Amino acid sequence: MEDDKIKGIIEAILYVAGEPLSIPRIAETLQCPEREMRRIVREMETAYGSDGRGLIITRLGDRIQFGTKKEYAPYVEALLMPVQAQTLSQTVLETLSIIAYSQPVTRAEVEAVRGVKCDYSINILLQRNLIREVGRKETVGKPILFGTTEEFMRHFGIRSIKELPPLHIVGSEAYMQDEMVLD
Amino acid sequence: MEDDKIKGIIEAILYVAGEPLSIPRIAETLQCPEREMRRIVREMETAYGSDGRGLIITRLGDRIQFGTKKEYAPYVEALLMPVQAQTLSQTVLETLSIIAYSQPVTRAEVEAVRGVKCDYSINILLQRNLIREVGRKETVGKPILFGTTEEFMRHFGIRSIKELPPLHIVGSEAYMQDEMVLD
Amino acid sequence: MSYEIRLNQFEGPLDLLLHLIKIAEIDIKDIFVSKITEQYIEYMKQLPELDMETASEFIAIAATLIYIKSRSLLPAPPAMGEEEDPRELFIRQLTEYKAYKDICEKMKALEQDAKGTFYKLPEEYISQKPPLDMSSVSAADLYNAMLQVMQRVRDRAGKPPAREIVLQGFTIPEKIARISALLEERGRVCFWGLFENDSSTMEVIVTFLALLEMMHQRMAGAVQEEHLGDIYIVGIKD
Repeated sequence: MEDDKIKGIIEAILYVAGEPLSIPRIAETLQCPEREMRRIVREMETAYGSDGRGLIITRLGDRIQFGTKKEYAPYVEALLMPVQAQTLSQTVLETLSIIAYSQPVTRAEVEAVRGVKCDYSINILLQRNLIREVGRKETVGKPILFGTTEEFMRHFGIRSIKELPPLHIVGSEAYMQDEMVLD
Repeated sequence: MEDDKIKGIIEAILYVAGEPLSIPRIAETLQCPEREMRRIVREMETAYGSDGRGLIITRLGDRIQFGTKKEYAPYVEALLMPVQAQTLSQTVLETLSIIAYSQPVTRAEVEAVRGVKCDYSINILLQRNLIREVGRKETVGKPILFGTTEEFMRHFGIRSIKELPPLHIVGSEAYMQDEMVLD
Repeated sequence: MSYEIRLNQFEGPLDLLLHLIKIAEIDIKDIFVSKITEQYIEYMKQLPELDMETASEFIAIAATLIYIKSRSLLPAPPAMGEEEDPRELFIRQLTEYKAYKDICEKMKALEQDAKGTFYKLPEEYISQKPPLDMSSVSAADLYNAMLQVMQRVRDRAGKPPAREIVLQGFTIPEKIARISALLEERGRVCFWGLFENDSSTMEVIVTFLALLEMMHQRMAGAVQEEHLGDIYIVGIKD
């Protein structure tokens, strides 16, 4: 299949799907080698970035989705009055940042850092699908481990957890080395 | 505003809306003369028709909407099956069940529950006279509220909406508790 | 010292400590050679204003501070082997918390920036288009369809929500504003009255969530004057 046809198909699919689609799955469906598909997606990302286009390809890890260009937000709002994603309160954001940087992490560990109970903010984060249970810790009581979701990446406009601003904790090098952070 | 910016904005707006938008209204929002806007839309129609694109601008009288190129339909289906592609009667029945059990309800609310756009099935249900507009919701944009018709009751052999089988929801799902659905 | 600053403005005891350290213009590591502990204890006079749980969190840290302070007054105990000095431990906890607070500011900027991108719902994609035949469809089919929808709603929980945009809808902030206005106007409102104008289940739920949020943020409280009596929602003035 020629590149142009593949690009056209991807455009159609992303529009209809509305949700993030995995690059390997698209490659498989179009019977195109994954490497090729990644090259084509990169080319499309550049093309959408150009003038005269209003859509961008948002990348969430291995998945792609259409989103609108930020600079056109005022017009989208004026014409369609969409309800925007609510920003998070300080309390909830503090809890989320600890989870994001030290995932997988238990509630007790988050509470130890903040010095306060975090049930409320963890519930809000679960409800808003910004965090999820990623397993159980092999320790007394097998507490739930939390990690961030794809929605988290979308909420903060990052393509991977690695794009979070680096966390500097002076005097405690042991914590938060890059390799501890999950993709 | 330069043409390129207007084209970008139209692309963003058509994407988010996913439904037909009137050219005069777009022109008004972007403070662009309607004549100019029509010329720009014509240019876009040609551009979308070219290779490498999967979307087309469809025109319904004075309104425009995105659609996907017909020749790519098999790929769209292959990728979205079985998640999104449903038969017409499934789709319509789902939409109707939501309206029946949670009337009066807006289209956006139905879409929020189904997780997909519902213009098409709502139009069919209106045509079939199984649902009707029952008012406007007192909220931003005053969206139309839908409810079922007498034809609906005749069709399902019931004398009142209360004769529909009650929904029993086990667990914490907030949606549609039976005693809350109908008054 | 003045009490213009209220305890409930803080995210917790560590937040209060960071605030005291900031106004004293000292380094976190110098916290125990400063007046911070005493200032912190002063703030404990406000404890009765807090709920039990929050108060206990402030007390727990007060106890730690006093313990560390008192330890420094005693002759140095014999080396305890591997055990870490509680003072070092505490300073590290505070440093770590501060790092997260700082990062929150950056995350807020990311969040703000990302708000400009909009998404859409999936299209209703109908694969085959045979003529629609509803003649054999019964109320039971309708009921089953609804069950399927709800099953999918449940399945979706845990997956990224398909729904980013509600073109017209109601939001918790909107409902909070409406309830606040009601409370402002009438002082108190019957619990059931809050839902009077809600037109759908979902709206009822959003209203209820808004109320919970207000109670959590202590913008509103609930009173029940007699057993099994009506519940009233009252506004809380700060």
